[in-house]
Amino acid sequence: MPLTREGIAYRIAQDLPDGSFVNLGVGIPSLVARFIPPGRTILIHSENGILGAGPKAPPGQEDPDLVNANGDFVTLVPGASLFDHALSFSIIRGGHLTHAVLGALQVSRCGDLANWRVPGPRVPGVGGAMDIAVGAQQVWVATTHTTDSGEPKIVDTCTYPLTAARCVRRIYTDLAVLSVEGERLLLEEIAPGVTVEEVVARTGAMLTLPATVRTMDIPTEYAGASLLAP
Amino acid sequence: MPLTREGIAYRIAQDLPDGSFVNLGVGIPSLVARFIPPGRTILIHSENGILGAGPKAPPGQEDPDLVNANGDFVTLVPGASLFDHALSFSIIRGGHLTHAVLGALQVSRCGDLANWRVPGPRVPGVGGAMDIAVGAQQVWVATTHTTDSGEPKIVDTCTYPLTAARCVRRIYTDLAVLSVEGERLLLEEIAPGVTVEEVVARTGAMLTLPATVRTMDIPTEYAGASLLAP
Amino acid sequence: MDRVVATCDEAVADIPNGASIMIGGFGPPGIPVNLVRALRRRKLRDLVLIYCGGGTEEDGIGGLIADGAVRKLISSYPTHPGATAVREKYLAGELELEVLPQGTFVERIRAGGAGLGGFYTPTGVGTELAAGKEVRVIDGRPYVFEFPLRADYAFIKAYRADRWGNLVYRRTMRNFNPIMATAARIVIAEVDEIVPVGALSPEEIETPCIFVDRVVEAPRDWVRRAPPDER
Amino acid sequence: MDRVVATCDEAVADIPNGASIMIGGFGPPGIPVNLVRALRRRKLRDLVLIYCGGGTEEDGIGGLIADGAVRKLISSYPTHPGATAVREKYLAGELELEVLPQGTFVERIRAGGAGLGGFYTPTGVGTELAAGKEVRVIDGRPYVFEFPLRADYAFIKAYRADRWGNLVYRRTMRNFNPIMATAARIVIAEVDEIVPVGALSPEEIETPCIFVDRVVEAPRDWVRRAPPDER
Repeated sequence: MPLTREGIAYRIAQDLPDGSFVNLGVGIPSLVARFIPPGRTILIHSENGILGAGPKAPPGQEDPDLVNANGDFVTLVPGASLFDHALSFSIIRGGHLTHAVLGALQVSRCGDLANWRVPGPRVPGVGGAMDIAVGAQQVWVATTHTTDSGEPKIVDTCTYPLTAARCVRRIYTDLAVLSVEGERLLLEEIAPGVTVEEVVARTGAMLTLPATVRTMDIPTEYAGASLLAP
Repeated sequence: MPLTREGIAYRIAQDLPDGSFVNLGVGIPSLVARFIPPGRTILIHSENGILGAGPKAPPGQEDPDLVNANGDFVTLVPGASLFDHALSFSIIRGGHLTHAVLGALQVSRCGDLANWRVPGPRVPGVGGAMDIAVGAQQVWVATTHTTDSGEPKIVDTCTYPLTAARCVRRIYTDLAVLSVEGERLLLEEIAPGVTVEEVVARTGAMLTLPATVRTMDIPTEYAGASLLAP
Repeated sequence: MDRVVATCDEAVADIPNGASIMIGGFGPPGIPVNLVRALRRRKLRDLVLIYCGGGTEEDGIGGLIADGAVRKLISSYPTHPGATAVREKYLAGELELEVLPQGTFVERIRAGGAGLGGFYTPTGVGTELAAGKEVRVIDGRPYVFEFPLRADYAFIKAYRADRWGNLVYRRTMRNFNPIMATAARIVIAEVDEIVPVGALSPEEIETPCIFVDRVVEAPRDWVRRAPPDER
Repeated sequence: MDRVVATCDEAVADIPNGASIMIGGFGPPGIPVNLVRALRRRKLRDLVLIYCGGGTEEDGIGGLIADGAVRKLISSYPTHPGATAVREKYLAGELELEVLPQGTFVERIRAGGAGLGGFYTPTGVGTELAAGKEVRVIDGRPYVFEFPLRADYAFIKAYRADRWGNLVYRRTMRNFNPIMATAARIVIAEVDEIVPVGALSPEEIETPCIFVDRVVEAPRDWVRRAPPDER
């Protein structure tokens, strides 16, 4: 069974070590914070000047001056700090974030990322994506394995405009966990009930298969969220 | 009568307009703050992160964490702010200081300044002088007209290592006030009892003389300090 | 040294057609909406706005663009929900757009305020946002050269000011505001509360008064309602 | 996430010969003297120090230089009273010295911490400190190119820290400390007081804990004596 969006977020959260400093992009990445295992201290960075962003504020208790980069009214954890955009991007570009989890339109075999723009007559807008992609110590992608119409998002070469070249280290999808090692894309894990053949068939780039591919250790449900698609 | 060191500082203080933001170098410049006319609000900047430095702390009331760039234990005026060296030099280099008053080893006719180093086998050390010289909106020099041995400090071309080229706008000495206008050095004012001929004789660069040279309006004494040499 | 101006209209009265204007804020926090509204009442033309987002009808920046007052927008993320005016004007060919990575956007403004001639950033290398820009390999890594960015005016939103223009922000209001305050010829701050000189602690002041030319008090409703110890 | 280390000796125990070390402080304020003294006890060789002044016997930095532990000093003003060790070692040819304008010194460190490849500054053009450096005319004005500066370690002095390493400074203690904290592989902070996580307000934290690897409590005598509301 493929993972739900929450399942992908859950799977990623298991891999963030205690003491991580993490930036989470919009979409699936923004769900990761919910699934951080109890006992781990992980500080969430937000581009607009937060280290230690907490969960969304309960309705009626929003602070009008406290949003995260996605525009959500959030809270702060004890030990949080606030700063301006210049310091925030010194943190990002200077290699101080241990991890960033980003969405993707396409990821290439060697870790090129396209996640900011589809071609065509549209208004371009990049936000912090390019800085985060070049700056974080580890860039992980959280994405569905294919588009809604079944096109592979993991490709040999990106056809969409690049965010940054060779920046992605791991890819977490509804079907698999993959890691980029130089020119090779390793299939590390597959979702429960999914076969290697299925993953290969839905991937647009050559995969390298280790001797054994692990099956993800993931519960069906966690804290009220379904992690596996029915 | 030539001006004393305090006299030079007094004369400069009269020319700082209300609302100025000023950096004062070591030596004579550091005395300027004492002579700011009552009723003018002038904020003193210090390289190490102060805007609004006040007088030296009274003995026994020094705050060990509060010094100015000269290493003096100072006080803060109401409305003062504190910041790090990066912002402090953004203020300096970014053209935000209205005035800087600096000492000089030599100043050239066209405003080149040498004030950080004499040639020879010595340890070089520049501090903030070069940043201030290129950054302040107006750089004024406070200096004796000649060295202790009578050598002119105002010269056609500096022979000492430069701090910055063409940065000085006015020169205040014990004998005169001069202003740099392009390639010309204008004699604006002379000290009481000093003649134009004396100033010309002690200056190592060609002076341009206006139709009339004003005599400085300066008291003999002010707030307990002698402003004119006996 | 008193920088206080009575109204936002007065504070923006001298802005000419064609002026370049930085506007702080990200999300709602830190957007000087009352200054923007006063600017909109001026019915100017050919403005160049330097603003991280695209503006909405609500914050007034979208309204300025919809009015046709803006010739060019220098921005990072003008594509958020509500940025309809940008989309319409841009796709109609009536708005010039310069899009920058967000770190480059703020760093160019910082360089402008700090008197630097430009800098090299690793961000954007090999992307269409670096097209036509100089690339230089430094210590084995490629970087894009970026120029400093300055403006005629900056609109800043802060929480508290003293009458000299020392500024304090709360929560995520800072964002671009302290940086833009360093990089414009005339800096205008809209604040919730003006306090006496000396009432702000020297350590808490984030924008020293040397950067600020005009201060207007325009308290937001919720600030007006909430006593200071509950904010 | 707990960054607290029991002693300064423990905090500097892994520094190898030849390490590059940034040391904050200007005047006495903000110099991490207890870390420097612990470093001196290590009796290392070939260190590269990045410190704005020249050091004195009292602050320990001059002592390190006098001991012959330092191969190179990158500095701005190593000529203040008391900097006798620098003078002796430099004139004897036993100390390499790189002198930078103070704004360039701090901006190179900032660039290192901010991931930039370098920047152009107007400071130093036409002087001997720009000798051999690239000069580029930008918008009609000449600028000198400067590279970023990073180090293996940074020694930071702050006033208060929480156990995660969030730092607060008082008065003129900041100087180079918040900037150096961004630009070294291992950042060690010496503080007067460690408080619980959550005790510092998010707005007052000047150095977020992401930059700090180790925190040691080494209160100064006057801080120990004075109750908090009298400091």
